[in-house]
Amino acid sequence: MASLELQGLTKKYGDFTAVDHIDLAVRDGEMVALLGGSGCGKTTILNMIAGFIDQYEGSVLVDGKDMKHIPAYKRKMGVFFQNYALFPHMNTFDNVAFGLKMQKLAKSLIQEKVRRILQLVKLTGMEKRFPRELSGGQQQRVALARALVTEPALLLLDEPLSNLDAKLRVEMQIEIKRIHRELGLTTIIVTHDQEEAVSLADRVIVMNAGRIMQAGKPKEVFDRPANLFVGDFMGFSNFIAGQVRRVAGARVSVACSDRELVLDEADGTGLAAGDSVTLAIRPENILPAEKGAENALTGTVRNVTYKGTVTRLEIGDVFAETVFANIHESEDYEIGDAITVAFPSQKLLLYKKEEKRSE
Amino acid sequence: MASLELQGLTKKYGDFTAVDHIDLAVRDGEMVALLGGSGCGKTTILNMIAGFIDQYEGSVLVDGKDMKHIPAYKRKMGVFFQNYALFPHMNTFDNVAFGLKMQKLAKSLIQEKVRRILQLVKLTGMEKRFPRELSGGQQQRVALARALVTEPALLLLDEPLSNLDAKLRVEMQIEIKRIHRELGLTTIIVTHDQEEAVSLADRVIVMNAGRIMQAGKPKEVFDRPANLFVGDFMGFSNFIAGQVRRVAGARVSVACSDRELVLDEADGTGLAAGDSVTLAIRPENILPAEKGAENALTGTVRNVTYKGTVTRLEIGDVFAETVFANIHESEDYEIGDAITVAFPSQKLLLYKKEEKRSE
Amino acid sequence: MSDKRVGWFSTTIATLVFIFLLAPLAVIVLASFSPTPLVVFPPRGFSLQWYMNIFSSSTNFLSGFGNSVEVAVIATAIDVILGVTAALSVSRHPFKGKELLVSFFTSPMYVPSIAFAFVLLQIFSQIGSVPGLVKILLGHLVIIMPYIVRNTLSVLSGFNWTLENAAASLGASPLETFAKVTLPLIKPGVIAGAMLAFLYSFDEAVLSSLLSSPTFVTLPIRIMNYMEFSFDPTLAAISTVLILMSLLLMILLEKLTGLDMFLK
Amino acid sequence: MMTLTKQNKQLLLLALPTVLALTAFFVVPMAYILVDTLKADGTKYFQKFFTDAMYRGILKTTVLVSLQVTAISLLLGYPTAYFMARTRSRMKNILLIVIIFPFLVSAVVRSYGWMVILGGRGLLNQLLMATGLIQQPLTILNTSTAVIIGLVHLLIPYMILSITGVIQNIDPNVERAAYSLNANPLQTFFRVTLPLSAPGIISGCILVFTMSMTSYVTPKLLGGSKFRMMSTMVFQEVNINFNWGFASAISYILLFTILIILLFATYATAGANQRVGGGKRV
Amino acid sequence: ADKAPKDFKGATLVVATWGFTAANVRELSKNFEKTYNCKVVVDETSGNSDRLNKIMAQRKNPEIDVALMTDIFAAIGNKQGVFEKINPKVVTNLKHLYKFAKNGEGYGPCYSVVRYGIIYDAGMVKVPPKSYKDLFSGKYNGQLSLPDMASTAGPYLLVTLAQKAGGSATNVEPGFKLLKANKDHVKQWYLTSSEVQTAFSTGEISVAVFMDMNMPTLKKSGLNVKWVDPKEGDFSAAATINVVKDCKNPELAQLFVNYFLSDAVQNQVADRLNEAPTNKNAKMSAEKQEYLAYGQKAMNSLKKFDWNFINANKAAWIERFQKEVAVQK
Ligand SMILES: Nc1ncnc2c1ncn2[C@@H]1O[C@H](COP(=O)(O)OP(=O)(O)OP(=O)(O)O)[C@@H](O)[C@H]1O
Ligand SMILES: Nc1ncnc2c1ncn2[C@@H]1O[C@H](COP(=O)(O)OP(=O)(O)OP(=O)(O)O)[C@@H](O)[C@H]1O
Ligand SMILES: NCCCCNCCCN
Ligand SMILES: [Mg+2]
Ligand SMILES: [Mg+2]
Repeated sequence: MASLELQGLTKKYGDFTAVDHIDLAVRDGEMVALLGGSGCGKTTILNMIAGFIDQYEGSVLVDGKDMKHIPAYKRKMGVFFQNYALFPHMNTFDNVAFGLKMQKLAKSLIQEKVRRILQLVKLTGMEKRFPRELSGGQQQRVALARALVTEPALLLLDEPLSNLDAKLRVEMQIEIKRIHRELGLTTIIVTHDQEEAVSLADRVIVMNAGRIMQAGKPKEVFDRPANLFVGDFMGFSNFIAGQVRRVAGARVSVACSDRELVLDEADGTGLAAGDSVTLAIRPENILPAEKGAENALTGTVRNVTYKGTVTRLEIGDVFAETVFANIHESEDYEIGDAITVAFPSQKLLLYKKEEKRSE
Repeated sequence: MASLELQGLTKKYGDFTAVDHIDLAVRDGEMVALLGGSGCGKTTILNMIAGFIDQYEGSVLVDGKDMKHIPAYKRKMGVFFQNYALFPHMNTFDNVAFGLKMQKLAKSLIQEKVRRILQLVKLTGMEKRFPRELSGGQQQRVALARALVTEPALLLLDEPLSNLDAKLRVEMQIEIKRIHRELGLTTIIVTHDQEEAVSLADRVIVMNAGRIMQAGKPKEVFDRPANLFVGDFMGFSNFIAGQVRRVAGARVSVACSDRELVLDEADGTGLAAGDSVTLAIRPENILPAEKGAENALTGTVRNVTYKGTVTRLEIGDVFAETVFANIHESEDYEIGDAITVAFPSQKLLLYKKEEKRSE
Repeated sequence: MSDKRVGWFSTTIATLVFIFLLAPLAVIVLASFSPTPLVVFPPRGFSLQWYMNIFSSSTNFLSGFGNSVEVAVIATAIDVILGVTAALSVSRHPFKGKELLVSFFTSPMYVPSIAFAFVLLQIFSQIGSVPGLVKILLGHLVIIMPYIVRNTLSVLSGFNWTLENAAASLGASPLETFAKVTLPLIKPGVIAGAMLAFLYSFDEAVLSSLLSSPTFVTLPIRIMNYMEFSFDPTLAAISTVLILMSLLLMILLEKLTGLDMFLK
Repeated sequence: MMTLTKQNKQLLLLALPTVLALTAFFVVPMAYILVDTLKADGTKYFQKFFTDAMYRGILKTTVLVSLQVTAISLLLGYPTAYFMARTRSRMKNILLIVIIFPFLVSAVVRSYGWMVILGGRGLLNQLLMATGLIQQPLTILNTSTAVIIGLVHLLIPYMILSITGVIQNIDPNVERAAYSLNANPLQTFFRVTLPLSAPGIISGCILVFTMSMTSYVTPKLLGGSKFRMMSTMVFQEVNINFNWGFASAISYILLFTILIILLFATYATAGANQRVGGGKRV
Repeated sequence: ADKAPKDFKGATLVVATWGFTAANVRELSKNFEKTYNCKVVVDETSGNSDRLNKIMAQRKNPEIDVALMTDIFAAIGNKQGVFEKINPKVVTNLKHLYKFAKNGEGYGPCYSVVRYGIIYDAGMVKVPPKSYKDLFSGKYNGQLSLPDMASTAGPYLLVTLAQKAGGSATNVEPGFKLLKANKDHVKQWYLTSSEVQTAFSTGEISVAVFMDMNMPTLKKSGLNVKWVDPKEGDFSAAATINVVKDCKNPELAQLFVNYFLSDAVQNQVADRLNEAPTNKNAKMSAEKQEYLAYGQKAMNSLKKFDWNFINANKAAWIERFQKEVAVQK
């Protein structure tokens, strides 16, 4: 129903560049997740797409048409605002029905649609409440219902589920996904929840300081971050400095603090023995192992944090860097214990030295 | 520095009871996490503790003293508001410095304290920005800094990290934890993030519809939910109806849809063969297994969702109920595949039939 | 005056309204330079004689001006306190009888000044000798109250009361909360009300003329007296001077404070 | 509506000095004289007023003119206030001063300005005849039209200032939300902006209406002797006929008329005022 | 008169007058202050009615000692008992006044007088009116400005017209008929003199029944205005000087009245106040004589009215006037 293209989109506030030459094409019916640190420009991008900011550089094209002179109300985009922006003088029903009334739908149809969407966001019975009489999460769901109920061709959602508990959140994710699929709505969703991003979106965009760092399929971005910044952001909390020992096609071995790790499926192109590299691995990919297994190394437990489904261990004496491992086993670890963990060779990522990691 | 006790705390809005006879004692220096569905009354409880709601039943005691007639400003509680409540006419610095100025601290000291806390929440350089010039997450951090900087004996945090990305969120969690420990602040934190709750808090309170459903150590609540509601809320997404076959101390075997599961460490007291029960297990505790292993059953993959570190499988043909499993292996599953999964006997929880699960 | 943010409709109406507001004033400014005592349009020549008249001791405009400023400043200062506290007291929580109380605070507006002036005149006459300043001041205190209450109420209606909670949680006493949080945010309404009240008092003639004493006369009375007989452009000259003075004052204030005090 | 809570009562204490001041300096004197009037003349003058078609007609004229003045001030004042609240024009401060300019000019002098403009050979007629729009000069001065023009000029600043502050406080995202839901600027205005500015509108209308009801100088000077409003009659009884009793009676009739109309208006707009506010983020 | 004047050291005499005359009254009082070693404070309470209302309201605590006031208003005050009778033993200058200036009942006398007549703009009017009756000849329709019944001169005009049309001072019915018949021809019923001045200057009107004292202002503005003494005679509005009953300085007040009627002060009335003095000995410049009443003959031709009759009927006349003549538009 609608494709979207951003060309060199840029927004400056005085000297400060909030959004910096964003190029992005969103296919009709695609769901794109926008990820990025706080203040990296996500909301600003949505505001420009929706037509709320009129001074910017570059262009926003919908179905190939430049939106520059199309006012917001003619763009027919559904927007969920990060701060909800509920109409304070309208109750839940009227807030949600607003867009439908603008479409001049029949009263009975409006009532039916509102009833259904409120059921979906689990707010049945709250129709008469005003925003100030609702809890934070309830307000958020009213705003979500309001944005979804009109089934806009282009949907912009700015952290729509941030104030919901895990269970409700998953339920809402499923509903958003279902609506998206059934109606083929082109959707951009801003979220700080990576799991949400990868499970909802067809494509994930990771931003930093106004720029796109990586855009790709969820699995790609999640498993193969294009650079150290994205890796760090996507939860590769372990970064280990090393030097290439041997390159044999996709199999590379790297010396890290006088130990050696072997990588499978690494991109060996342009790598030579002696190159300085950084290896990255997720804490949840480090597994307890038997001594002598591939990439199994022994260290000392420095700290143990219970985190529900996993236990987070800080392990020293492996490399110069502390290793963080999220262990699933219910076995009890204690500080000072010796522990052997494996760094699965397919889970290790390799980055050449010059790439920077920090923001 | 401050202990807190709630006795029969109740808040009604007309006919609707938002908070329903809450009894809770928070020890000096304890950090308690308040968990519960959207609209269950968390914010309302904090508002009563802080002294913002003056019509309520029951009492709030701080260090044994009834707060009924103590106005909010004399209670010296640090509050983080779910909707931030930043002062729109003050820039970041002035927002954060407000509490310190009220304490009449020396100017240089105020500057130093603000500088340090802003560094901590990573907002150095934003001192002069007004709230409307900050992104959602930045606003949230200003509000957090404002609540923390005065080092109040009692700290009430209402979803302080909901708008931050995963990485920043963990960093902030660590800072909150550190400040809490170093200063021994008694803290109540509302969060919808279970991992946050269990990794931060000394105790977790799970609420529903204004009441406390379970209060206990994180591990307790997370691993041994007191009832089906808490289990469901804490992520035990699989509920399997069954009938007790045999009880042998802590070892119970249960028939579920013509298959049989064995439980270790179950509380067999009062159970007899033939009793109707419900078994619960987390998706992440269901593991791919060899046929013939204990509690290993074979079914068909119905749906596969990539969720980053795990892959969520919907498995049919095991019980009448669909089984959800979060599988860690990177192996690829496809819809229609046959799959054998084990239900580890120590990870299965058993609930007697009469307990209700839904809200 | 064009601004994309606003739209042509409001811009056009606003432009027309400003022309409408200024038109009679422009006439008055022009008239003040008329060479003849009765102004003819278009004026035949140019003269500053009426401006000299303002300062002549026989018209006594200067002392009247001083007295007017004195009354208006004191009355406005007291009423800002009384009016804002009154508005605050009824705004935060809804309660039965709120509208009634608001009507009470604004009731002096519902009575013609002459009627109230007369009532006061009779009362004061029974009390005995009360200084003119006090009589006029008390009268003005009452009649300008509604403007401050009304304007404060309307900004308070959109006030986010959570902010007061936030301030309280940070240890700000009610007074500090008011001074540092509430007041700065409702300032536009308070200033608007205070401005209207001040100007109302400054311009009030009916009540003042009945309550004035031989030794205390305000500018509007002097103007009225002057006008009773001669309608020469001296009054136009005074008006022009007042307009100019306020313009300078505002520009000065803006330069000094660096921000627009009314419109944030 | 809630019953008074403790906090509420404490807050109400804040109003005590105001209540006392108004009671002492306004209510008590007014009531005292009312009682005096009733004691001296009974309801004689009230009866006179209501049995005489001329006086009833004047009351009707007063109400009608005030309603027209209020409506025009609102229709012109609202867009102006909107402009003031939303423009980033550098002239904003100047415009603000312009709005309060008229107050610096005594109502009498201002009326003089209007006489020059609206007179039979006034500037307006000269302009219209020069442009050929009219052949015969229009009679505007000494008609209700002139009075309405003068009163709007006098009172529209109250409307503008009352509304501007309220519009400024509306969260811009709320209007954006309406746009995103396909509401055109007009719909957004009528369904979102306007209802949210209701407190300012109500306040402005009350100010303008009551001031118009009690106005004296403008109707006298621009309406001439064939145009009379309630205050004209009060002045006449006080200053020409020295009939204080009748003057009081007319004043109280005016006061009660205003109160009744306001009561009615308050009832009609109760919802609008209450719904607004609260629950919003910075 | 031979005795040395009494010393009133420390006394403050409050004299209430029109705002626009305040400066001149202050000026005129200088010698009085010197003579009696007292202070004269001038209270400028704009109109007659404001002054009278103030005095009536302050019966119990008079703030004012001496009040200057138009005759017809003073008559109300006399009737209401707020003024003291004049003591002829102190106010010896009474004897120099024209007869009409003395109050029959012994209340405050007139110290000056202004005439109402017809003023027209010769630039606009070809054939000037000669009498009040001429005003309604049809030639001046739409250009007329007449006093409203609620103004000081309104009832005078009514009575004058009534007498001309077959009525009398006590039968005003014919006057009302005449006004009613011509109501649509009158452009302006004025209440204050400034309205007339403005209307002249904007060309709204060209003929008015107006006061002589306004001539200089109109002339100075370049208007070619002319004065007509109507055939029916001029009617006058005289200014009286009154002592407030139970005032704080009764003795000094009487002395002030006497002082105000003295030749020395009366000689200055025409120049300072632009009104005609009522002391027979008073001199007047030729320039003033052009439009102010001067000399026995002029003074005798001034029409007299029965103020008490007018005052008793004024309210009813106003009401009738508003219902039948200046009908609400
Ligand atoms: N003024 C009010 N009138 C009626 N009901 C109210 C009012 N304020 C809150 N409620 C209701 O009280 C309940 C508790 O609200 P509260 O804000 O405490 O929830 P919460 O647990 O903080 O939820 P969330 O996680 O969504 O923020 C909600 O169901 C809400 O709808
Ligand atoms: N009016 C303004 N003036 C100056 N800087 C601004 C203004 N508005 C936004 N910014 C800055 O622009 C940057 C981008 O803001 P934006 O709201 O798009 O961030 P975001 O990616 O949505 O962040 P978050 O996840 O915290 O909501 C931020 O650093 C913010 O501080
Ligand atoms: N300067 C504004 C004049 C407004 C008119 N009067 C209202 C009467 C109040 N009692
Ligand atoms: Mg954002
Ligand atoms: Mg909440």
